[in-house]
Amino acid sequence: MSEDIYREMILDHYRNPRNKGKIEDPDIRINDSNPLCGDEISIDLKVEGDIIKDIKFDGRGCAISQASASMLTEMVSNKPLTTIKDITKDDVLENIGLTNLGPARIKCALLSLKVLKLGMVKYYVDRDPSSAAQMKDESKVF
Amino acid sequence: MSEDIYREMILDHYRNPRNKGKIEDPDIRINDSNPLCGDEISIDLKVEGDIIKDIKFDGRGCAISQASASMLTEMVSNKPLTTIKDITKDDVLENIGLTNLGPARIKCALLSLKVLKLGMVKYYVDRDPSSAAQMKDESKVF
Amino acid sequence: MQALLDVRKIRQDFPILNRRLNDGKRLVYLDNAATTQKPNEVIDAICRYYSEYNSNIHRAVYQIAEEATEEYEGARENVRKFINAKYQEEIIFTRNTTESINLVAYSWGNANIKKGNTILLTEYEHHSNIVPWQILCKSRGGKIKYLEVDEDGYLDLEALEELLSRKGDGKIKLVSLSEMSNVLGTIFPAREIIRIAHEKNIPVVLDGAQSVPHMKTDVQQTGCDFLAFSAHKMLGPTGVGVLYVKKAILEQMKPFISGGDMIKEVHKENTIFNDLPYRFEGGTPNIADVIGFSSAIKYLNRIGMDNVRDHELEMTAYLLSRIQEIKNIKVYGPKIAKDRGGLVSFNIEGIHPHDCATILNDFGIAIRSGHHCAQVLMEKLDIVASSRASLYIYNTKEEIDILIDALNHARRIFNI
Amino acid sequence: MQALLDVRKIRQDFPILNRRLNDGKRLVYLDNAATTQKPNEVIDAICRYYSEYNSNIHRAVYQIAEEATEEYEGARENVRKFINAKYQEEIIFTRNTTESINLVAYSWGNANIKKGNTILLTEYEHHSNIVPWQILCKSRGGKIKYLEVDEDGYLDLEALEELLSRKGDGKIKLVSLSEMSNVLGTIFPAREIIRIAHEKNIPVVLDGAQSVPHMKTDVQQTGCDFLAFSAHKMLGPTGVGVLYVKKAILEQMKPFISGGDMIKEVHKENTIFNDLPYRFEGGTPNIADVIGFSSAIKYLNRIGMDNVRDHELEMTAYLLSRIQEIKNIKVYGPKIAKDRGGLVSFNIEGIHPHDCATILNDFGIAIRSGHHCAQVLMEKLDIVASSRASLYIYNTKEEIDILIDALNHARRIFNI
Ligand SMILES: Cc1ncc(COP(=O)(O)O)c(C=O)c1O
Ligand SMILES: Cc1ncc(COP(=O)(O)O)c(C=O)c1O
Repeated sequence: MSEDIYREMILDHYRNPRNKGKIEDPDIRINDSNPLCGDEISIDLKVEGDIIKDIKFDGRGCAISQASASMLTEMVSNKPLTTIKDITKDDVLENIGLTNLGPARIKCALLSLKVLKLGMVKYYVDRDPSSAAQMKDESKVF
Repeated sequence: MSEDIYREMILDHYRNPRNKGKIEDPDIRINDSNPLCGDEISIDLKVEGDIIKDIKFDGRGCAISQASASMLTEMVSNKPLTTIKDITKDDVLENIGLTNLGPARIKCALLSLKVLKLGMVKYYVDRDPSSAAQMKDESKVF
Repeated sequence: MQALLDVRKIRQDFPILNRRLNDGKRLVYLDNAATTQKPNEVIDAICRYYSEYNSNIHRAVYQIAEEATEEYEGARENVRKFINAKYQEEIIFTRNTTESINLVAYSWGNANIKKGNTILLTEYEHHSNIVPWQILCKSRGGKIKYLEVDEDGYLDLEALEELLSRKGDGKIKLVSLSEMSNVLGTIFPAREIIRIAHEKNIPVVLDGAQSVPHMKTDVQQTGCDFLAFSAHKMLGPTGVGVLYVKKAILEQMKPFISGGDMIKEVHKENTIFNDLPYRFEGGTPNIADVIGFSSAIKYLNRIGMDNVRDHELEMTAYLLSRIQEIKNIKVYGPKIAKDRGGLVSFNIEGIHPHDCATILNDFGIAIRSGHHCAQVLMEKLDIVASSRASLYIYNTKEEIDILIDALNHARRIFNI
Repeated sequence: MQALLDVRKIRQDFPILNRRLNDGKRLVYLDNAATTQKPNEVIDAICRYYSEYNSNIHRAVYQIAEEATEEYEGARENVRKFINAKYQEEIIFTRNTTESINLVAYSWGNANIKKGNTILLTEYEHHSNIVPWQILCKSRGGKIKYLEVDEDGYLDLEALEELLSRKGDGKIKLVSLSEMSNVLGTIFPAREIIRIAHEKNIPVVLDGAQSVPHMKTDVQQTGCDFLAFSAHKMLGPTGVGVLYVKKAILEQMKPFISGGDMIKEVHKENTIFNDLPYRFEGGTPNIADVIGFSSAIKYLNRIGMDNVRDHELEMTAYLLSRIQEIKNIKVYGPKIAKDRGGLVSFNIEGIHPHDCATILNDFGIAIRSGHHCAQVLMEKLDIVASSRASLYIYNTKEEIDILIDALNHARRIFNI
């Protein structure tokens, strides 16, 4: 039921997103959209010695995608960049407390994770193009 | 039942087709094929003062298409070219005694009529290109 | 006034309308612009084909193949009559509206669009009537212009006339537009637009995906050169579309999908193509669904397309007036019901349409939310997405009431 | 030896096999290479979709749309497993084999075939694997070469090797061939042919229309770059085909049919296409029939493709031996049953195959007569047409006996 989805926490992150905006001169800037609805998320990252020093997201979207992006930025802030590799789709869904979304809405919840993983891959491949093949599947979320 | 179709008359025309072959230097030469089976019929005509003086058909095909072509040539031989206009699909089917063919086999029976009508149209249009629009639908058989 | 349609009786023909959803709610299906539901007789026609005379058509002489061929070609005749085309040969079966438009773009477009030519679309077109032209123009060096749509969802016919009069480099070679917008709901004056275009000898493609299912269509009256539409949006099965092309144009067109069934003779070096319309139907067609579509057309004929239109008009007027009761709602498209087909797109400020649809789903309501494959229009409206409720012959005022209640519930959840 | 298939039980699953024809005769369906019959569970899957969860997929968030999306994408996974493809993204749904091959010709062909390039086909190809290449070559200035097939219906692999080794002007850029001939019945050594081609870095299109329904397919083992086949030839509905493309190649390919559902973002001037495989599925797909096809695959999996093959082998051996009892008969293709799929083409001297089929129809027998969309092969065999009996899982020796009796009856009618 939608009352379970649109709990106060989700609505709070939706109305008052954390880490929303742009970083000037970011180390990574990446974006993707959800072809289902046209929603877009872009993520900027500032990385220092492999640690995510700053992260901001931007974009328009539904409560689920915006709240999920907001919570995800909190989750990885000040963590090593490589943690992104290990974040699974279930981690994100549990973190936002939405473990029984239908297949369509799941894509909303996971768009930010997809973008974040794409960003990480891009970061490593830019620095070491020979790693492209090996990194290829790292951005898979679903 | 096929016994009704493959009566002696049909088999006779199939085995001993009348007017089979080519005319040297014909006034009309025309051919078409049945996309259903790839069978082909070509018809040559010699016309004198609007009278069909000689007619021959050629081609490979099933008993029905060959017998029908054979009988059709007999039907129009020494008749005015314009009679072709008036021959209907039912005329041909009655003439060969096959009034209850299925839609697929009907095309076999009518291929020669279609070719003959195409030939007549071509004859008139060659002589008077301005008649093309008016003759357009004259070659319709089914 | 007498009831226009016996909706209660009609609803009994649609088995899905008895469906109970997960939580026991009855389905309130308001996504008819995406695809409509199917009556029993359409489903039965498909079953009957597979159970009694399934076989490949055109090329076989045995009994069930002749039966199948007759039904398949009978469907073509039914479609011809339904849109009042002059010749059966003008009716080509495709997969959907999208493939129909692609056929025009590949076959007619590649032969006629040259470097510098312009194709005129409108800002409200569905992606299926944009992307094929973008691809064509990219490969041929052509350009696309978009006729603007105003605040209230109307086109400016004077601007159209001016555009179509341009000579030289900016000359328009083709107009392609939808007769009814799948977002704004506007019904556009196809006949008038085509008259203007034909005065300048410019052919017109009509995307009838939204109009053909909902109102009487007469291609000889509107005079369109091409008309594309989908069976699945008019009670028919998925997998069948139609492309109508005026015979004189079709005769000049090269094949698109090539292979079996569309040839007369194949030789190693060359091929002689089959007569119209077979030349444009390569490979084994979607026989069962074309036959199913024929049943859908019979069903609509029995109801009468004018009655379909009248029923939708009544429902749309009701929906329009009720939805405007809702606070902070923005409704797109014409304010006047009679300028619209049976759909209404809207946004409630502060609720993303996706969230709106999720909440409505709790009420058993199926509506669409998203960009409706019309992102060019979304950009123009400066929104990412909208919600859309779209109606058909089986929808009732009670269902509209359920929708309104649910929208108010959504407002409460979001505290708006 | 134990019976391979419980054919009696299988026959009960096919409602059409109970059909009584006009004169009360039971249907003897021997035209399976054209299209196969459908078991109840395939028909039911289609009905269930329309009666319970019909809706447009991918883009909606309400319950029945999610159900439909799940079933549709589940079908893709079933197809992937059935042909042992590595990735789901490699599976594209089309209308039929013909459209699948056209997709390759338009998308891959236009980007890769240049003036002077040669495409290698064989003499036994179906028109669907000839005409698209002719059209491509005509527009791009390419050439077609036909690998010869010998008297007994085999290819010469040494000649192939020689052809593929040619450099410079005659260089072969693509090989496209059918894994099983729909006229000769020959099963060709796809794996070996592909190995030879890949040694020279030449990609191979496999037309699997006849092979995939009748034997185990493993695209990773054969290594084909493209594989095309049709649902309707393997118990599935009409209107669904598959194109498998190796991911590395597919990633480079441009869209073919464009419009809704295959895009990520559309702007006035440009479009960003969707991820694989959606990029290649424009417009509303044939949802119901893809779901029906999924049921067909489940049915075949339950029987086991090796058992399908074994049953057909047994039937083919019987058919081959019995048909050769008939006087003045000419049988085409391999003499050895195990080199064949389950079909036999033949001509009785003095009886045109069309007349033969008409007479057989009196016995309730459905066979095909004609050029079988293989006129290049017909020219090679120096015939206009042939008759063809083709088998599937529900055919029995008794039916073959009825066929033989009927053929002898035809001989009597024609006095031969
Ligand atoms: C070898 C072969 N290729 C292609 C086709 C074409 O299949 P479809 O008509 O389903 O496109 C067929 C079947 O007719 C075939 O036998
Ligand atoms: C106006 C319009 N054009 C084209 C289409 C595409 O139809 P289909 O997906 O059946 O090809 C649609 C439906 O989505 C539409 O509303």
